[in-house]
Amino acid sequence: MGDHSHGTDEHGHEHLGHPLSVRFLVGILMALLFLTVVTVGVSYIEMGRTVALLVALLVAVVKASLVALFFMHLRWDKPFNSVILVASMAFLILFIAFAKLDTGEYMHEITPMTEAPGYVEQGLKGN
Amino acid sequence: MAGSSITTALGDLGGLGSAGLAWLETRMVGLLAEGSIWTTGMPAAKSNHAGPIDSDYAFITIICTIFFVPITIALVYFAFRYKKAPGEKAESDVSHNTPLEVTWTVIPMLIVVVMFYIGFRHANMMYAAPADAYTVHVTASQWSWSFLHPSGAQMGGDIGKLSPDRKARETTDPDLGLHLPPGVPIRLVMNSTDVLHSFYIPEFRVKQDVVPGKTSSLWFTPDLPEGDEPDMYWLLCTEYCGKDHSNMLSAVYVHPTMESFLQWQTRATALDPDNPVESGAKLYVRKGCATCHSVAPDGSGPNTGPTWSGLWGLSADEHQVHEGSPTGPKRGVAMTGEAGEEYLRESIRNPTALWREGYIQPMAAVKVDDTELFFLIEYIKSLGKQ
Amino acid sequence: MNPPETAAATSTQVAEAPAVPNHYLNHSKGFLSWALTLDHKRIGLMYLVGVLGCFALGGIFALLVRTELWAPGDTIAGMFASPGSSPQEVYNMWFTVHGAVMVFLVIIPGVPAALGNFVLPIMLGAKDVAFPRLNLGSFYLWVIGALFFVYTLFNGGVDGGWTFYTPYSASQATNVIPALLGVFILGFSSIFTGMNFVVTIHKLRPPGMTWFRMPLFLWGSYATALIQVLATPVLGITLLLLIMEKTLHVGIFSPEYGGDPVLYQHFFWFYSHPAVYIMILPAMGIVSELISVHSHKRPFGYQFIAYSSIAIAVFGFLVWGHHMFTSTQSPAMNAIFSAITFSVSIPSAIKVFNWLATMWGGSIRLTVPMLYGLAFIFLFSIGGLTGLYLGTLSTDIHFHDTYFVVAHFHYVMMGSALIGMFGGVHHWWPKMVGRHYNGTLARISWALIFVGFNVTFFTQFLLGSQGMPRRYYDYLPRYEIYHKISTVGSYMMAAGFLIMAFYLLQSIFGGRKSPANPWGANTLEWHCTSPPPHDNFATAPAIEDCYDYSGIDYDAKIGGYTSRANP
Amino acid sequence: MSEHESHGDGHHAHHPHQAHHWDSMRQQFEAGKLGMWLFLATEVLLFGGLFCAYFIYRANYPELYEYGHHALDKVWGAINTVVLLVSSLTMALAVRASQVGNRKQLQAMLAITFLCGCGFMGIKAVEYKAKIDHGYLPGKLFNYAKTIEHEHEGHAHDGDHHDDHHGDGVAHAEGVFGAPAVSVVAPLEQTAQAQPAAPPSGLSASASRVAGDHAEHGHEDGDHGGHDGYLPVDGRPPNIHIFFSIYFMMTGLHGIHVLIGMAVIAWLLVVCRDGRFGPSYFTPVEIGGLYWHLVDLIWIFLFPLLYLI
Repeated sequence: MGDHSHGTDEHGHEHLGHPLSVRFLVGILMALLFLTVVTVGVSYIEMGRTVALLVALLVAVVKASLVALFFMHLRWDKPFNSVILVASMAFLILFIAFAKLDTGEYMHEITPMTEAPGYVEQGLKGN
Repeated sequence: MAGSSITTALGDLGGLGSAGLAWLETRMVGLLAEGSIWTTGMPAAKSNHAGPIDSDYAFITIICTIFFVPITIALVYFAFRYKKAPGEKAESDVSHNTPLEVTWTVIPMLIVVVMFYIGFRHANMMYAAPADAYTVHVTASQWSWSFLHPSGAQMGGDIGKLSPDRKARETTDPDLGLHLPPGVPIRLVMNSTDVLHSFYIPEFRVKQDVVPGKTSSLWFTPDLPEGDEPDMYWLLCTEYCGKDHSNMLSAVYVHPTMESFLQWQTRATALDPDNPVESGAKLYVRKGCATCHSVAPDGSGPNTGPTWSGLWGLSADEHQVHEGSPTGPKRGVAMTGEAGEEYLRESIRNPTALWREGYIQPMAAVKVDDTELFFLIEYIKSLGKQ
Repeated sequence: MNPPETAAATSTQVAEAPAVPNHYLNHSKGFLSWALTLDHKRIGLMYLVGVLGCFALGGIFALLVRTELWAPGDTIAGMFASPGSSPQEVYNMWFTVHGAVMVFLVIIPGVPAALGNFVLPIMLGAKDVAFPRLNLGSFYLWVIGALFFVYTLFNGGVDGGWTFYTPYSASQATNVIPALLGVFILGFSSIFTGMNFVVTIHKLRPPGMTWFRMPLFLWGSYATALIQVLATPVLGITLLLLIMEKTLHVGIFSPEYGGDPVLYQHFFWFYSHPAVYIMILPAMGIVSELISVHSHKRPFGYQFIAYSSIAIAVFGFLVWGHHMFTSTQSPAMNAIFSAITFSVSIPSAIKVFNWLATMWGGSIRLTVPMLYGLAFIFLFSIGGLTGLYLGTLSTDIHFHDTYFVVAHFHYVMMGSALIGMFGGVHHWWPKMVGRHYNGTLARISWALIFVGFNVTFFTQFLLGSQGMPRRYYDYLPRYEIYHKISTVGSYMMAAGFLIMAFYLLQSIFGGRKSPANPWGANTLEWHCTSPPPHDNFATAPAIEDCYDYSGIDYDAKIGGYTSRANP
Repeated sequence: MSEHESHGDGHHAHHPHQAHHWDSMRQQFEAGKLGMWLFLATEVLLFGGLFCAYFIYRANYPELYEYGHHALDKVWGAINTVVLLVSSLTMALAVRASQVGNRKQLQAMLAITFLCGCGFMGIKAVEYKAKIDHGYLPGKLFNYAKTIEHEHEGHAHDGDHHDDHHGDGVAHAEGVFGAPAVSVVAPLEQTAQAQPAAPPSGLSASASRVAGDHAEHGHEDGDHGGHDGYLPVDGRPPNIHIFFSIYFMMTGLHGIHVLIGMAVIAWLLVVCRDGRFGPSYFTPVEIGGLYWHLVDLIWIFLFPLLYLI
């Protein structure tokens, strides 16, 4: 966790933040809006499920990183804050990947409850 | 399930390992064999899977002993050898010793690699059943087992009962339960009609969850019985499934000869058209009705479902039912004549359409052909109010 | 999160260099001074009281369960069955409540929230945790969560086992939803504690307290806190999904509506396996302290122990599938999870060896905390080694969901996590209340607990390998003898804990006053008075090597130790 | 690795907002931010469970999504995305204003952000209303009859039946984004015909059977209302209700977070009047901002995953 503090001036009333220029922030918004148009536009083009998913995710990731880096100041923050965000993402991906790997392996053999012997006759159980 | 790319890949990787392992096992064959002191604690080994699993058990037990005994000795010895009065300084101020620490990191690492591999290899043997296996379709529902054989013979489980002296659990009827032919691999294809259950026979070292909405399977080859009587084992449910989880047992029989198995099969399938009541009584146990419905005049026995004793002949006010669910609209159904029979037919084939007043446990529909249905209804009528 | 200006309130009551006997207990008086305190020590103490209370509650249910299992068939459950219910249902509620209370109300908050809150900031040399208000908040979340459990108890109990597997939990009619909400709230209590500790350790280390000068208990707590923050939210969403499944049939977990029950197990264990390390890691940290302090020798292989804590925390996220080897999980995932599981066993083994090496050549005092430390090493070795049987794919098929598993996790959760916690309680008790407990009684109770524990649970290994399934109200007579032995053991333990309750309470009123440093430790909490002053340290303490015992001398007059460095 | 906070300044007058256990405002500020980031991590993982459910069901039953997302209105979705992105900018500007100690601007920006939040929730309400009217609801609430009826009337309208879900609200939107609507119909009709031919993995055999005996006795006893969502009828994949369960749980949880964020902003608006925020102390604004941005961040993923593909 390589974060080291910036030191403090003797009166403790120093600038803590890192004010960004308005033009810069508006620029980021423009980029985000542009990417939104892109992702909506792309969704009208016919392409395979997987491709569509990947494209959408790619754009979303770019947008997300813009927000995180500049609106949320990660770009100028202590690295450990980014480490936390990345770590949470990493564990999430890991979770999804393992669960998917498993369900993917057996889903094909899942028979819905209605297949179970005597179930069809029984009809869908009410509650 | 088996033959997944990753599994096979690991298998190939293990090719080398298996050579070394074969060597290891030949060295340790005495120790790892069934019934050696290192398999103490395990139940009798009665199937083809028991050998490998017990030898893994023995191997791990040996390793654990090798680690545990010295640790304990060191613990006690140090505690007294270095016991000192308050204020005395420690004899040593060593803070670390990298070679030593690396050693006791690397050695366990190597050991667990071997351990993983043997477990992996033996578990893989248990996934795919041989092609020629004898397949039984097992249905688990709260809280009973039902076994459907290729011959069409269907049997409910035998949960047995505690002997009066509370010293043994006795089977109730030798024809009930899971009957297996000798000497052939058995494949069980399992479904659940309600919640998770798990199929477990300790002596066979097999366990597999039975998952609603999924078809799971397992296989094993039981050992041949020594005598000319069938060997009896208890099948246990090991996945918590509610109220009577601990009573979700069944007797399992391995027949000594094909003859005795076929004799059972004949008994299990035979129905006497000229004697519908008696045939209905047979179906009552085979189809598993006996696990929930009592037939004793005094109403003793299972009470999960309404008793059949005195059911036929009830008047509409005595026999109230709810439509659709235990809390649905209520009305009376007279258990007489055509209407009564119609009600019984519906309640067997589509049990959740009408719920008897005071009973909330849903019942799984029973697969019966029209003849069987006729026999069952005749049987119920025979139990009616005189 | 704790807007700092809110903390301004406390800065008014900051104690100017506190003079003994002004300490955190008598610093301010009245109910509110406790109910609204922002002092981590008071919050820790309140946690400790609550946790021990719940431990008693869970213990009572454990005894009921053991008594019921004295013989096959109905033993006592029948007496508790209301007209509507059957003995089985009563028994099922007992073990469900026992499991849920012990896991969610006792073990998980036990060491981090109770002992951690009290000790961590002082050990670190900080005045308080980073977010005192959040700390108080998470305590009240814990209380609310506990109230939900109490509600379910008085409202007919809850069924389904503490794992609440679907579809049973989604289909049955007991108080599952209140219980789940309780667990959900407890989860957030645990998350906030974890956040607090991570930030405290990052931001409140005084100059000189570098990462590798931190006492090992702090390393344990830090690893724990990371898990609490990263794993617990998944439990939260899992419970919400389950509640949705129950109320709306959303069809994620219930096959009846198109869902997948095994997916629930993935969701549940993704939290609940790391949760096992939430329970054990801080206990390991405590034991590292106990062994070093009471052997008056620096921990052997400090860095290995520190790193292994982090390693366990990280690997702990990758092994949840080993709870599902027979759940129809695919063979490929079984293999992967089994392999990673074995890799977790290594750092645990390292710790055991390091503790032994720490004792070697030390100056050992068999104090009560040390006895608990030794008990921990013994029991944890058994718990850890029996884990190998369960991590091995083939043998696990036989042992899964039998009493072997029950015995294994009791050796790890109770024999290790809780014994470690009680070791910590006995170690820091003089610091907390400023008085000593009766050593003789403490040793008797320790012996009863230690022997009773092994009688109870080692027997269950035999039961398990014989094939006795868990969560059974009734059982085959062939298991009866083991159950009888096990039940006897549980009564021995109960006796031990009763004695403990007695001498701990008695010590508060009649106990001999404790000096600042009764054990000859050198970590910072022993440098301030017993009990510590409200603000822990008048001035930022001088940070020295906290495992250097050369400067610590015994002073018979005060019956404790003094430090040459800061007298 | 190691990190030394500067403790040198124990002597100077403490800032009014500096708590007793901190040595400097910076230390306190950094700690607050670190704490917030840890909290955001937990939020990511909280939503993570839902994303996991989303991806697993998407991977194993894609037909649910193929069918389901046509019931959502990507126009409203896009508008909401823009609203949220703009609010993110204004929030960032609010933080900036507090950093440079410009109170007027701070208040203005917070107010705009708050209004954007209201707008977002308003549009969500419109969307939910349409779903409820047409019976596209989670789990047992899913109303077969309504949805089918709605879709048939949809087919009556030649082509543009997917934008038609929201009556006037979208009729106007349609005027703006009308063109694309037509092209969307093709895939829907495909799925409509394709379904029986290319059944969902493993499910259809039984499913159609159930549909069969549902047709027989399903309708006369009315108590099946809640369950029709499980049945494949008119080319609808079985268990279609799962898609709407996931949709409502994800957007619902997100909506709750938006409301919490708005509450935080409202609180900031109240307390910032005394001009307490300035270069040396603006932690609450910064932290509130981080939370709001995270809400935005999550929507950035929800929008394409639910509406577009």
